[in-house]
Parts: sequence; structure tokens; C-alpha cells
Amino acid sequence: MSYKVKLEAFEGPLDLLLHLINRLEIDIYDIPMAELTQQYIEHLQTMRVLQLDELSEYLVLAATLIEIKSKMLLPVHEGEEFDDDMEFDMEDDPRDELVARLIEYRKYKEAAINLKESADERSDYFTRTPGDLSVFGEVIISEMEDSLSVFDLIGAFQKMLDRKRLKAPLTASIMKTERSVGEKMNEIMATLERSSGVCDFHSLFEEGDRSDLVLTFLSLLELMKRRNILVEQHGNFDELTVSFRREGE
Amino acid sequence: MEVMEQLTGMIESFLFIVGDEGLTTKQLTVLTEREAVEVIEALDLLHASYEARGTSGITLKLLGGAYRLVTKSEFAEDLKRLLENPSSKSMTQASLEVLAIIAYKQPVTRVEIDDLRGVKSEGPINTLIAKGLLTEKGRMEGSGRAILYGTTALFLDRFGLGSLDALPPLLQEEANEGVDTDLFMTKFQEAFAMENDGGGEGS
Amino acid sequence: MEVMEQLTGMIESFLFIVGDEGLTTKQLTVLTEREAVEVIEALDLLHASYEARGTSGITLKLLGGAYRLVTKSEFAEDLKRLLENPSSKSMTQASLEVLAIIAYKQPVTRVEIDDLRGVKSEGPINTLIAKGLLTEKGRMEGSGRAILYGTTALFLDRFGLGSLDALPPLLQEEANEGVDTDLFMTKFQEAFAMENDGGGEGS
Repeated sequence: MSYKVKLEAFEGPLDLLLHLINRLEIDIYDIPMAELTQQYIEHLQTMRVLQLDELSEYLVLAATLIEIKSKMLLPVHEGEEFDDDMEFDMEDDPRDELVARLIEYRKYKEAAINLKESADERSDYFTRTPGDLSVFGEVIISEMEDSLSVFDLIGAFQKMLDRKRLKAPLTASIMKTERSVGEKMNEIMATLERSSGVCDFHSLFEEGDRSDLVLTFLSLLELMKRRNILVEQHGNFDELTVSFRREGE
Repeated sequence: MEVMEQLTGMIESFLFIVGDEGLTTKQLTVLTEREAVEVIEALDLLHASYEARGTSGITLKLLGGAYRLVTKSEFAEDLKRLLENPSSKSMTQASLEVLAIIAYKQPVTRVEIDDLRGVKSEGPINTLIAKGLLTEKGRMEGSGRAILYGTTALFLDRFGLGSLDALPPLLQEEANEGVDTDLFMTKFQEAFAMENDGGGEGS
Repeated sequence: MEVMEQLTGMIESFLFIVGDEGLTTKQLTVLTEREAVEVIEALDLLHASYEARGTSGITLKLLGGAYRLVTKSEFAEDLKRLLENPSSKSMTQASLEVLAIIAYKQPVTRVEIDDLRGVKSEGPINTLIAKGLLTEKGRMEGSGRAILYGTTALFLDRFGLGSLDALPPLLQEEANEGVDTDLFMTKFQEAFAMENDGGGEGS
């Protein structure tokens, strides 16, 4: 078996087992124990890097698989004689418990996927932080209910973080987009135009606050990338010059 | 009719002010000093009017038992662009599995969760508690007095659910209760099902 | 027309999210990436639609150069009931936020709490002191000598905690402590990211 398995891809032994069942296209209600056990153990070998405590959980299941496999090889029926072409007793299939566990686990694994989808959907709806009630009159802090627990405390804290997330970047991005790189790029091109196509790199940074300077710098980068301008330096520590880039250069 | 309009407006103003806190039908009934039936009718009217209006950027949603005004999903992209980092890091698969188990089986102990997943779930449980999505729902009877876990209203909100009843049903287990699978029956049912849906695999 | 409707909705969703601060025409022009004339037309349309609708509890107001959504004045009296009514959770939320911050960060000054919450916290702090859940824990070193707050034994008792160590760990997501993100770094990283993805806009 030459395929590589990523450890993190599995959430535990049952997850790995389900993965194998899917990959080998095994009927979950009629698992070929020998094949599955062999595959499972091979996988464990490729997963040697596992933490010891994690590995133990995988090993427990390996032991279970082997046990089931051996039970199936030796179907002993108490009080009955061995029958050569004995039919396998479906009532006591040693795989039953494993199958039940796998099916139960698969149910919740599926549900987890659905949950993730609904969370993603939910993230498309934004709500707002509560308005200021004090405009309507004196705010009286109400009695806290007696039933509050630490978990309510945590919930309130998480909500607060959410609100901050909503607020802080919003104002920041409004400020930031006040002047765009596009506008600044036009300005730089106009400056170059006025100075007949060439100017000192320095002269572009003579005024403006920090964010203006950053904007200028970024606009220069963008203009360079778009091949509108050329920034040159003739020797170490020489002044950089900015000039229009001529066609074909 | 005018009275209804007025109530709808009042409810909208309440919901606007409380924002992400939202209000339950019960709270709205107290606040508006009206009957619950009227409140529900007004909420329906409000929702219908948001949905009907193309010019509306907001709508009404029931999340975690409380009605909230939220922006319409069609503007999500524009708003996300604006917020730069709007969504918290997405949850790990392990956390989602634990959350799913607790959501459906609550109240449930850690041992039950561990057994179901075949791995220890202490880490994800603690993370989910810290995120405010899980809470303790008392203790098990008996000697161990194990902690019982359940989900919070914040969980419902974050997962866009009005209430626990809104959880989608769990995957159908092809009608095998005790999983003492009668192979013949299974095969038969499969064949039967195939007959019925025309044998499509990837339905 | 449909384009206009869509713009109106988008503007409403922006105004809804920003809350009390509102947005100027210029900001809206940048955010919507539309022409100023279109934005103004959409704002007019939005305003007209609020006023025409009897079911509307909110309207658009130009205050101090910024447009904001506000509740209609006719509901001001009704909204006062939110103040008296303890069923509205927002007051509990405020108290719980303050309590959570103090419980986890103590000893802590009022300024730090205000900063974290983004709103003044004097009211909730005083109430919580009066209830015996908070107490002064000395003064900050230095010129200001600001009061340091901490939780009390009654707090532990009320929340069923043996000691402060029994508080479940909090999840401080992506270190959003200093939210005044260094502008240069942000810009620089953005530019860097652009370089790397080949400068695609809608990446």
C-alpha cells in the first residue's frame, strides 16, 4: 500500500474505519473482516507518528477487529455438533456490535457536516449591537437572575468579542478606504506628468501622515507591477528615481 | 388594520434597538402590551414585508428562540468585504462532531461522547465551553455524578437555528433498529428502494 | 430600477450594521463603489420608503453629516418600556460582560474595562459593587491611581465556584487585544498578499 494518510484527517479509530469502508466500497452490513482488519493495521503502521495516548485508542479497536475476525473463523456453537456446511447464525454475528457503533458514529459525523453548513449559512447574516437605551431615559440596571452560571458569563464574553469584531474593523476599513490606492496612483501619475516624466522617489514622500505615506508606497508598488512606471537606482545609496515606463521597455 | 400596522412598526423599533440580543415572542408581548396572537401576526407581517421589498437590506430571523433583525444574505459578500475578518476561525472536525453529539443527545456525559466517537473528547468539550456553545446541564444520578452537557442559546444563534427542534433529523438508519441485520431483509429493502427511486445512486 | 433597489438594500444593510455612528455620503460612496449621485438617490428612496410605510418602526436621519437609522419618534414612549422591563436581556448582558472581564482579568481598572467593551461601564460596575459581587482591590501605581476592581467571595458563591481557578478557561481568539491594528503592517501585509496572489482583486 503506497498511499499516504494524513493523521489529522481522522478523528479517531472509528473515523479511520469508516474511511476504509468507503474507500474499499465495503457493505457496512457485511464487512469482510479479514480484509478490513488487514487494511486497518496497515494504516496504523503508516501512522506511527501518533501520540502514544492517541495510538492506544486505535490499538483498542485493532484488537477488537482481530477478535471479531477470529470469532468468525471459529463459529463455535454450544451444545451442538460441528456441522460441516453450517450456516452462519445471523442472530449472533460477531460483527453486530461493531456495525452498530459505526452506524451510530456515522450518523453524528453526518450531522456535524450539516451543522457546519448551517453555521456557514448563518455567517451570511449580520446583526447589530444594541442601540443606546439611555436616549430614552435613565437606564436602570436590572436585577440579575438567580439562575445565572459561569456559562452565562462566558456566553456574555463571547458575545462581546463578536460585537467588537463587527465594530472595530468596520471603522478601520472606512477610514482606510477614504483614499484608495487607485486615487493615489492617479496622483502620482499626475505628479510625474508635471515634472516631465521623471522625479525623485523622495519627493513623493514629502507630505502626509503615516497612512498617506503607506498609501503612496503601495501605489508605487502597484504602478511598478502594472508597468506604468520604472523605479531605478544607479548605484548603492543613490537617490531612487521614478519615471514613466515607455512602451516596450 | 391600522392598529396592526402600528404594532408592526412598534415591534420593528424594539427589535432594532435590542439588536443582536433579540426578543422572544413572550418578551415582545410584554413590551408591546398586546396579545401573543397579535404579536405573532405582526411578526409574520414584518417578515413578509422584508421579503417582498427589493429595497430592503434587512430581514427578520428566529435564532435561539429570539427574533432578531439581520442583514439579508444577498449582501453578505459586501458586508464581509467591509468587515475584513468577519468570521471567527472555523471549527475543527472534532469540535463539530462533539457538538453534533451533544446537540442531538443532550443531556449527555463525556463518557457517552467518548464511547460514541471512540476517542477522548475532553479537549473539544473544553474549547466548546470556552466558546460559550456548551453548558453543564446538571449531574447524572448515581455514584459517579458525571457532568451532563447540553448546548446553549448561543449555539442555536451561531448555527442559525430557531430552537433545538429546528435541528435537521439524523441520518436515517435504513430501518435496522437493533442492527441484528437480517441480511436478507436489508438486501430486499435495498432492491425495493432501488425499484422505487429508479435505482439512482447519488440521490 | 432593479439596480437602484439593490443599491438601496445594500445601503440599508450597511447603515443597519454601523449602528449609532452612521455613515457619510462619501463613506457610502466608497463602500458601495457607486457614484455619489446614485447613493444620494438611493438614500432618498430609502427615506421615502420608511416614511410611506406605516409598518415601519425605523427611519433614516441625517445627523452631524452622517446618515443613520433611528427608531421613529412615535415609538419613543413605547421604547421606554425597554428600560423598565427586566425581561430585556441587554442590561443583564452588560452586567455579565463587566463581571466576566473583571473575573478573568482582575485586578483591572475601569478604563481597561471600557476599552474592552467599547462603551462606558460605570453604571454596571456600580450596580455590581452594590450587589456585593465586585470590590475595590487597591489602586494602580502611578499618577492616575486608578481604582483596581476584583470579584468577591459572594461572586464565587453565586456562580458556584470553589475558587477563581475553577473558572473555565476563556478562548481569546486570534489575539484581538490591540484592535487598533497597526495600519502600516496591515497595509503592508495586504500588499504582500497581493504580490503573492498576482494582484487579483477578487481573490
